[in-house]
Amino acid sequence: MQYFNDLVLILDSTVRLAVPLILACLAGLYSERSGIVDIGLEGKLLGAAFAAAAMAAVSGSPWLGLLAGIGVALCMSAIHGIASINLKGDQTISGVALNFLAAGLTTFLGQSWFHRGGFTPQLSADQRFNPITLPFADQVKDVPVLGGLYSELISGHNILTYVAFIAVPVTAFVLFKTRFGLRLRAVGENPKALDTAGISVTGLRYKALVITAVLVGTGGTYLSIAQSAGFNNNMSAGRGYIALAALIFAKWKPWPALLVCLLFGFLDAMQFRLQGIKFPVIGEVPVQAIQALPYILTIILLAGFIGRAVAPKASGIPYTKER
Amino acid sequence: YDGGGKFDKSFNEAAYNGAEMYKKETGGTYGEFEITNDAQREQALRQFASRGYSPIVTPGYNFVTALQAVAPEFPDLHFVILDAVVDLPNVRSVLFKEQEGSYLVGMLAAMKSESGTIGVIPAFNLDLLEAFACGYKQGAHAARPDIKVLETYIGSGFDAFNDPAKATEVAKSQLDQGADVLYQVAGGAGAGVLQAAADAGKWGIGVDSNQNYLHPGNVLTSMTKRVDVATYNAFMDEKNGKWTAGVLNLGLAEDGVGAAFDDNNKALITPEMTAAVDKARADIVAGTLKVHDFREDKACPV
Amino acid sequence: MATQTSSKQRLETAAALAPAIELRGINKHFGAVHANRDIDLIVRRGTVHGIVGENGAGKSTLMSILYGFYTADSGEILVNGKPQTITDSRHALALGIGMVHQHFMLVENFSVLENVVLGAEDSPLLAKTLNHARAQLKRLATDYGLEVDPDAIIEDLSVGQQQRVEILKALYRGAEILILDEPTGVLTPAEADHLFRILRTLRDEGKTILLITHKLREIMAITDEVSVMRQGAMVKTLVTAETSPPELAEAMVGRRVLLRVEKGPAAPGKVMLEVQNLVVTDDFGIPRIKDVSFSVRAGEIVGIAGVSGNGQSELLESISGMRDQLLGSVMLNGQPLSLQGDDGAHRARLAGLAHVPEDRQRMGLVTVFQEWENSILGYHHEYGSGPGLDIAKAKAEAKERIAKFDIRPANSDLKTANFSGGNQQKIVLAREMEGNPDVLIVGQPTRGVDIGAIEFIHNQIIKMRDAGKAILLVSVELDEIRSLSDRILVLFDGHIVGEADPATADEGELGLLMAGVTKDGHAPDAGPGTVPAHETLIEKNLTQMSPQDNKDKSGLDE
Amino acid sequence: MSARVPLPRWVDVALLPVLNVVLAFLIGGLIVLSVGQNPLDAVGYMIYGAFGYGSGFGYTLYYTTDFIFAGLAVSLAFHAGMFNIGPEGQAYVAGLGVIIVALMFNGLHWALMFPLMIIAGGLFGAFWAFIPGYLQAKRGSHIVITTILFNFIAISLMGYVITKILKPAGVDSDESAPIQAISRVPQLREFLALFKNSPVNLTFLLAIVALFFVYWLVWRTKFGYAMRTLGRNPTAARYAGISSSRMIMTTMALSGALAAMVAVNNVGGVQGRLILNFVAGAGFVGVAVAFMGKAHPVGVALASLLFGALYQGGQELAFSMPGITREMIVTIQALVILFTGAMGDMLRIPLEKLFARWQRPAGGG
Ligand SMILES: Nc1ncnc2c1ncn2[C@@H]1O[C@H](COP(=O)(O)OP(=O)(O)OP(=O)(O)O)[C@@H](O)[C@H]1O
Ligand SMILES: Nc1ncnc2c1ncn2[C@@H]1O[C@H](COP(=O)(O)OP(=O)(O)OP(=O)(O)O)[C@@H](O)[C@H]1O
Ligand SMILES: [Mg+2]
Ligand SMILES: [Mg+2]
Repeated sequence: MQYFNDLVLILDSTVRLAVPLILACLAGLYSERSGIVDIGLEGKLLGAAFAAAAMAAVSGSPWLGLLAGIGVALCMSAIHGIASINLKGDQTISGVALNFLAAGLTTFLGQSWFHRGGFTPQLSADQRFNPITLPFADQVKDVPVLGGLYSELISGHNILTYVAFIAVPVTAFVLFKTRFGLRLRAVGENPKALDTAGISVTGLRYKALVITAVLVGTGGTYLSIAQSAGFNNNMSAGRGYIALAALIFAKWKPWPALLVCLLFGFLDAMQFRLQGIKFPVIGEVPVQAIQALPYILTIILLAGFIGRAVAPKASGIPYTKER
Repeated sequence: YDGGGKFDKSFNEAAYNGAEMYKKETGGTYGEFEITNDAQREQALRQFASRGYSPIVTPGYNFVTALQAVAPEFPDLHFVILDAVVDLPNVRSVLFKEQEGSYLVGMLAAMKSESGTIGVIPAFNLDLLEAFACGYKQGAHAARPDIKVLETYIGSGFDAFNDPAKATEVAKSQLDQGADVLYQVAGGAGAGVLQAAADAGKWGIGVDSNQNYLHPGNVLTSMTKRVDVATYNAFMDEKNGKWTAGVLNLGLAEDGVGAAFDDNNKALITPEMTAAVDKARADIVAGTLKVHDFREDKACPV
Repeated sequence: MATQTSSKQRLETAAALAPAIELRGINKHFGAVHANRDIDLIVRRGTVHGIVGENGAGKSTLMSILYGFYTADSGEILVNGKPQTITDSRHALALGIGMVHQHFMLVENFSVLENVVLGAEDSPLLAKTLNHARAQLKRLATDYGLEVDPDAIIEDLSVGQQQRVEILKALYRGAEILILDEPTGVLTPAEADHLFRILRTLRDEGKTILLITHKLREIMAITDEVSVMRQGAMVKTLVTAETSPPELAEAMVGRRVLLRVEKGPAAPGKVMLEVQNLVVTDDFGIPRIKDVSFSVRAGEIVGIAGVSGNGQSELLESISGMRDQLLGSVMLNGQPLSLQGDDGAHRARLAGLAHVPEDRQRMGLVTVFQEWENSILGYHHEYGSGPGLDIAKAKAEAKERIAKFDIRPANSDLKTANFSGGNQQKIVLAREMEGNPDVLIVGQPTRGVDIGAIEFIHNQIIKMRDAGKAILLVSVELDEIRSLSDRILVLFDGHIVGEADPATADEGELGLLMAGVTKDGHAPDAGPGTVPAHETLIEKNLTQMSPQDNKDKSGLDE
Repeated sequence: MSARVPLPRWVDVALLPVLNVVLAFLIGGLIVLSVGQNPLDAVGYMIYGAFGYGSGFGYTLYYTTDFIFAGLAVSLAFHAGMFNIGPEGQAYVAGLGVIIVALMFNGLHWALMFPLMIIAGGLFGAFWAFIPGYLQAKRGSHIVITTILFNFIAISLMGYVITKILKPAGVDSDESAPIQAISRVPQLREFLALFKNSPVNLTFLLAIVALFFVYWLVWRTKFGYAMRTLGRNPTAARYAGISSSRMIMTTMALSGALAAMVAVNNVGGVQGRLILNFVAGAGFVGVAVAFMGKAHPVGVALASLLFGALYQGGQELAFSMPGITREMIVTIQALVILFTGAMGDMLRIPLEKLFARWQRPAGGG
């Protein structure tokens, strides 16, 4: 029972840690399916996190914060779009640039606005997204197993968490069951086929970028005003890259993406517990080793399990009408 | 200021506050600079020196090498280094006995704890931070031998000072493991720890500056490390021509460290807690109670 | 023949109606290139109208304008008599204009059904659209003999079938006017005949067809009228029945061209290339070459005929060391050749084997390189001792070759992408031939190359043979195979199903072999095949095997 | 086959990049304005700080050294068709190699030590880049992702090695034991008074050599030819019998070795000991530099100098205009990458129109 509770708690923090990954990963899924590589996810997370925190701090409303977060992500997507869709520039470079831009501007503006070295003011409870207890959570708390699962694991997360988890089935449906999804997949594979069918490739790719922005913007918002209470420098801490890696394992599919992100979340959650524990044989493992574990595992998975992942054929290639 | 950045919510910021305090009281001015990479330490020092700034306060032992190089070049200027010793005629080295302050907050934590489990959360495993943690543990065990102290690092490098999201997660995991008082030794990221503790209706302990105000009622106390005072004094002494070189070792006796009590946490502290802490402080000051310093032998008795 | 009279009738009746399409003074520039200049064109309703012209004559451009893929700089377009400004493909489709592009516009990993509906979905949710389309396809299949499995994935289909999907796409969108850009470029005559029969049915249904091709035989076989383009301008429009291949060829090139290759008898020497029990799989691990054995002697050209997609690519790539072989051996000049590993091609070349790849752009050239850089591709290690690259030597040799092979423009520093298709092919050819190899493997040497260049390339290949080289020629152009080869091997579904002597064998016989129908008259396991035609040039040869019809059908859409 | 009239080469390689950089700075200026600072003063301070006085210039060159190596590392991999985002980590790990030999033979004269450091550092850096190369070649793992992850792993690894293994007893700060003066890479100031107090050292000359070496390697050797073939058209490379797996692994190793020289510059030349996070982002700047310089040595050299000036000038700026923090530099850096890299063609179309107008008569439609 004790172990069971521990497990539930670990899973609980797994969920919390996985949320930004899931949102970023799905965001990446839309843009890459449409043929646009988005290394810039990291920067968008960061930018959104900053905007959300700043707005929430000023306006006092987390919802306005969310809007601001999404807004900034949209602007960054727009830049990415202009660079890679209209100007046919290199998408990877554009993404890298956006990451630098976010890293620099967030701190720079934060400093000149709040004079706290890029930190935004601490947010009070009502400026943040707080856990919401689902109906009956407390009542069933004591029902063995299921009760615990429900009240701890399912209930008691903030709204954005639920958004993230709902986004997965929605994405799966959009991608495989709708006209938009069909075209999205097509434009990532062979844009010319769409163009000759009289559908605007540019338009479609921009739509994809918008969805990307909304999702990743939400992810960033989660970081700064749901998971923690305020923004601080580089708080995205590589999550955008991890999300991309996750996307590759997941072979650009929604459900696998969810699983992979949860796996990463789990690894992260575990490492806090593993610290300081003396293992049999090996003795105490240096914390650095434990902290590098997720990355190392990512690589092993990349190399071993999935081997060559076939990306959408046209991803990374700007579409030019003149052949 | 050091890599952590001027506004790291603790160490560097405290220095800054000290300087500001001086500015306000005396109307004197001062220059400042945040270094971005190691090569700039020496450079910045030299720039200040060549413009005749004095004293020049360098927070953090990372400046040792730079200072050793630059100080001799400007024998008639005064330098101050915090947290480290540079043995030069024109350098004042200011050390703090973090273990002593941590010892007191450790006691408070242990006495406050209802679950019998408390936690300490350093940014990453840095000797300096270990010193905090170690003092904390000693104090806790002294106050309550059966106490269980969890210790979890947030990250593995300086960027850990800037990841409150992760800090929150670490705090949550300690809370999940039953800890109900959390001592953060993580600069900027610490905010996340205090936040988590407050959200959970448990208690956090601030560090370096007095952070009790952050979540009144949920910050048990703060282990204050009066970098600001040290900085302030340096400036004042210079102004009043009372400058002295050599090593200052600031502990409880010198009020260089301590546990912060104010209106924000009055309600949390019971008389017997106060009593116990006062006694311990007295013993330490008197030297009858010796708090072990992790840095001496890289080990902690408890 | 019978067709001609009917053709005349059609033209007469059509003359009465407003033309399906009329172009007036169309101009199109691509920067400096004047791709179309003052084009006037009238296409009569219910007829098949052919368009011929050299590479770069402007055919595709003109069609793309008509289809709204490009917009003309000036000029007007009338559809069914009404002036129209066709802004984009969608608009063209709305006007009933459908196009089958030179390079297919299909999503490889989608099903036939998905490809057909793409862009023409009639509701935001797919399910409904797909069911509707499925029914439609059934109808079209029965009406026009356009059988394709709606759930098949495109990349599993033979080229011929993919093309049918393209036509289905157009028809599904209710196209009344159908444009086909070099549709037979990748088909064998047999497959082409099937296509043509479909086109005829469409025409008889009153649809109008615009057919672009380099093959005069096809023009003669199916069109009612034919227009000739040269250097962006419209030279003339002729009634097919009243013209002849030589006349057209001359109009295209502006000079007389030999349509036949002059070559003396072969003097085969010792066996230079010997392939034994070769088994090769494609990228997805599916066997494409299944136990193939043959040999090529010095001083002879062995032609491999076959419908594309029967393993030609894998055969070429494995022998030239680009693709690992599963089983079997390749002997060169008596020495076994080890080709495994991603540098197999290097070892092959060292052993004296040169390779003209079937896809010059994708394999044979680095188009962003300067010409001289491409003229050492694969041989760069021969330029300079030590690590340094002897650029001077490379450029010098490049210049020689440019002169010798009449490559235009004669500038070895020019970016290769700026050379025309024919000249790019010459660059590759020059490189591979000048390396003085013992064995030369040639794939699709004249694909997409115009008549003038074809003549030159063919002569070069003959020269090599007469110089005593062993040459393996793989081509889907049956004419080419027949006119060049000294021996013909027919490849079907990864097997060599027969050998023929070009002197005696006629197209019908070969056509059958290529369809997998061996002399004793049974088709091996299913593979891309074809249905024999009726009214074509090869009609007479086919009549005696009409009982095969249904069997071949079965082999049609596996 | 783009039919647009191609620009004259000098415009392509010189004018366009310059215009783009100017554009980047204009935007940067606007941002500075937006926080109520005077961009002109800012630029003034920057230029003075970067070139105005000896030690300032020395610092500029010191940064330039780092960026040239990192930039060349990215460029080299890029010519073989790979995007190596890992110089940061490769340089960091290389620091280990440098310090190991340095401490092993501590006290050895620098003339002998310098090459040793180059070799040892190079090997470590090469190794750290080789693994992603190997994974790409043999397992098809996306090199962008793997190199990024290797940066993270490097941080943990080095963090452990430095704090737990190399750190001598009795030292508070997290750093290795120091290298004796005699063994350190000599500072240029020892030869040129001009550079007094600045950390620029012999490694700078090594960087110059590296520039020529890379140009020679890429455009003048068989290996370079094979590399560019692979980069431009992998299928053609296979056709030409160029072993892509071998090329990828070798190129990545070389790339890592180049990045490693950043460690020689810092550990061997400046700090004289191994400290936490000594690379301080130079590896990432390399990415910017490489794209600005069109992966061409000449371009890389110019871009590195620009960024070197940005860094040193920025330090001066932050020093003299407290209102502007160090992040402003990162921002400008980002803008530069954006405009010269991703949006590099924004000005191309108008320019082409301009030149087309001249050429119409000549080109003859
Ligand atoms: N998108 C484009 N951009 C630049 N130039 C082009 C483009 N498309 C065609 N051209 C040029 O316009 C001319 C006509 O090209 P087009 O493809 O129409 O010729 P074609 O008759 O179809 O040749 P082929 O028989 O090889 O298909 C050629 O010189 C070609 O280089
Ligand atoms: N990005 C750049 N920035 C500045 N100058 C450049 C740049 N790229 C090229 N150059 C100049 O152009 C010259 C030739 O460059 P490069 O070698 O790329 O052209 P190339 O045609 O490939 O040369 P080669 O034919 O020798 O390979 C270089 O020596 C350099 O002076
Ligand atoms: Mg064409
Ligand atoms: Mg070149």
